[in-house]
Amino acid sequence: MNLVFDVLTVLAVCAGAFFFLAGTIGLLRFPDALSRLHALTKADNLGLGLIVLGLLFQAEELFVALKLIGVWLLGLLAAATVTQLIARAIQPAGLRD
Amino acid sequence: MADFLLAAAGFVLATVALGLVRILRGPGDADRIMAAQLLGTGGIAALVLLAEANGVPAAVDVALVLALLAAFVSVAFVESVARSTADRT
Amino acid sequence: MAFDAGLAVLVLGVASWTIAARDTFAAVVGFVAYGLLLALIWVRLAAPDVALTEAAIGSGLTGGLLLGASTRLRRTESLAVGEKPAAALRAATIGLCILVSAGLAAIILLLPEPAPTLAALAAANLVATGLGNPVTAVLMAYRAIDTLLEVVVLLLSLLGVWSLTPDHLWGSLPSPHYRADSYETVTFVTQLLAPIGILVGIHIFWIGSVAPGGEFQGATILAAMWILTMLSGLVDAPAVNRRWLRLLLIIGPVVFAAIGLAGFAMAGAFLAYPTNHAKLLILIIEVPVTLSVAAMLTLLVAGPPERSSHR
Amino acid sequence: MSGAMLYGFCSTVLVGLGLYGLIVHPELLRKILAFNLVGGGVFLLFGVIARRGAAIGFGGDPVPQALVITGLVVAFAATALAVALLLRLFQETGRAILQSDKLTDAPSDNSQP
Repeated sequence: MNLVFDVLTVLAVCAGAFFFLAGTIGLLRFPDALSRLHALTKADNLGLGLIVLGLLFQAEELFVALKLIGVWLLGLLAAATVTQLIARAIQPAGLRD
Repeated sequence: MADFLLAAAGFVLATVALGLVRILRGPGDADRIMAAQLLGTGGIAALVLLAEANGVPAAVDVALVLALLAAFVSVAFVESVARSTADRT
Repeated sequence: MAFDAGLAVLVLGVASWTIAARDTFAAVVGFVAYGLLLALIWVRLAAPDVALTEAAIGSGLTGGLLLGASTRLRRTESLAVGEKPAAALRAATIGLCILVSAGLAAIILLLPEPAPTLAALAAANLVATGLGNPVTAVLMAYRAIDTLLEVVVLLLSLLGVWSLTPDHLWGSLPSPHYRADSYETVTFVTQLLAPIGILVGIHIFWIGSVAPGGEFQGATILAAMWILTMLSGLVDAPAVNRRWLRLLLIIGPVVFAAIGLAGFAMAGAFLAYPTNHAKLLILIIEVPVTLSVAAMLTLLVAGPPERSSHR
Repeated sequence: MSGAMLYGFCSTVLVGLGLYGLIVHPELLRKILAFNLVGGGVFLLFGVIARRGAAIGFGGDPVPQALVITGLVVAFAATALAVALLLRLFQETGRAILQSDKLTDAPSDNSQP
């Protein structure tokens, strides 16, 4: 059983790391701010989410697992806020509201 | 397992560090905030990985605090950028 | 090891950027990143208590404070262009800094072997305090006087900030990043985040007796949540002459000092705790201190009073 | 070389870098920022000394760790006071930089006017 969990951890963490890589490349290479924003959200939501998922298989206590999920939810909240606010800020002034 | 998790933490950190080039290049404040946000998320991911790899469960608490304050700093960021653009116009 | 080397290089790179950046705002962004990386290093150095403090105060609260200041001063930046010191002076400064770094490096190389440590002593007396976290034991029992003075330093610096108020505005409201119209997104996030944050703050404070955490870390999180509600315009900053605010500010240091003085009667010395009751007394000190410190940190970020009426 | 020693040398370079910024930058906010950078370096030095004192199951000597926690809080208090002073100076004079006495080159020194 442990081996199965370990394999699942490795898979999920690798997938998470991949999304961080993808997000960073997008942030560096995409031409305009809005599409860079799009790339960023992939790293934030999926990258962190998959890594947390992978670590959940290793968690020994329920409380630790809950805290890990809490970390991800807070990360999501921060990311969603920033994305929303940045998207508004970079909109041309005439289009706002 | 610990070695793998440590390597993963290093990989994530190295990747988001690359993203820091955006802070250097800008061009706008929006890009700088994005790069900082990416580093924040990457730092949180590295912390939870370190917690498991080093066997320091308290590092999950650090990640929790960091995630909380990341949200706080992001709001402060955006508010201050909005303020300075409002000042200029 | 490779991880440590990479982290060290990264932190040096971010620090250089903070110094070299042309734009102050960008430098502050770099500083927040610097704090985050330092928190990671503290975990690697097996000091999760410090990592928590660094993440909360060193990166989060200081970052928020400096961000606010950098936006206010943005217009003055262009004036600084002609004020760069001459090349000769800069070269001399570089020499001086290398000398200082080399001196410190020499000290590190010459550190005594084996390293002196108080860990054994701290552990031996841990049972008497009833605590499980040695760092909290140092802060609240062995070196409690330092912690009492630290709270007093916070209070004094708040008095210093308040004393910068122009005469006619005394007793009015501080203005943290004041905005008349807030985005509804910010309001929403605050309403969602503040209750969670307060819960996490209390959690971090409470586990401080047995695990990494404690009053200063908990208080910082509470302060950050209070500032967030002010930023979003949900709650206005309190006027500095409110009686409840003054009470909130001094209750921590007063209770701390009172229990310290009672130590003469109970155990024969200032800030000595009688055996068997140490943990209870420490808790009685910590609760008001946490509340006071949270208020002090919030008001330190808010700054001196600046506007006479509510928005 | 152990990981702790590596961070030790890292901290010495951080102190040097921060000191350079503290002296060279004319803008006062940048000086405050650089001062905090030096602080981070000094605290890290303490952390390395604490790590070397690891014993009897503790990852580090708790006494220097507690000192650093105290130091971080006090550093924040000092930063907040400095920022408040700076903003007041800005309100009063409209300046937030240290100007040299003479407007010609070769600024005499960097001490407070």
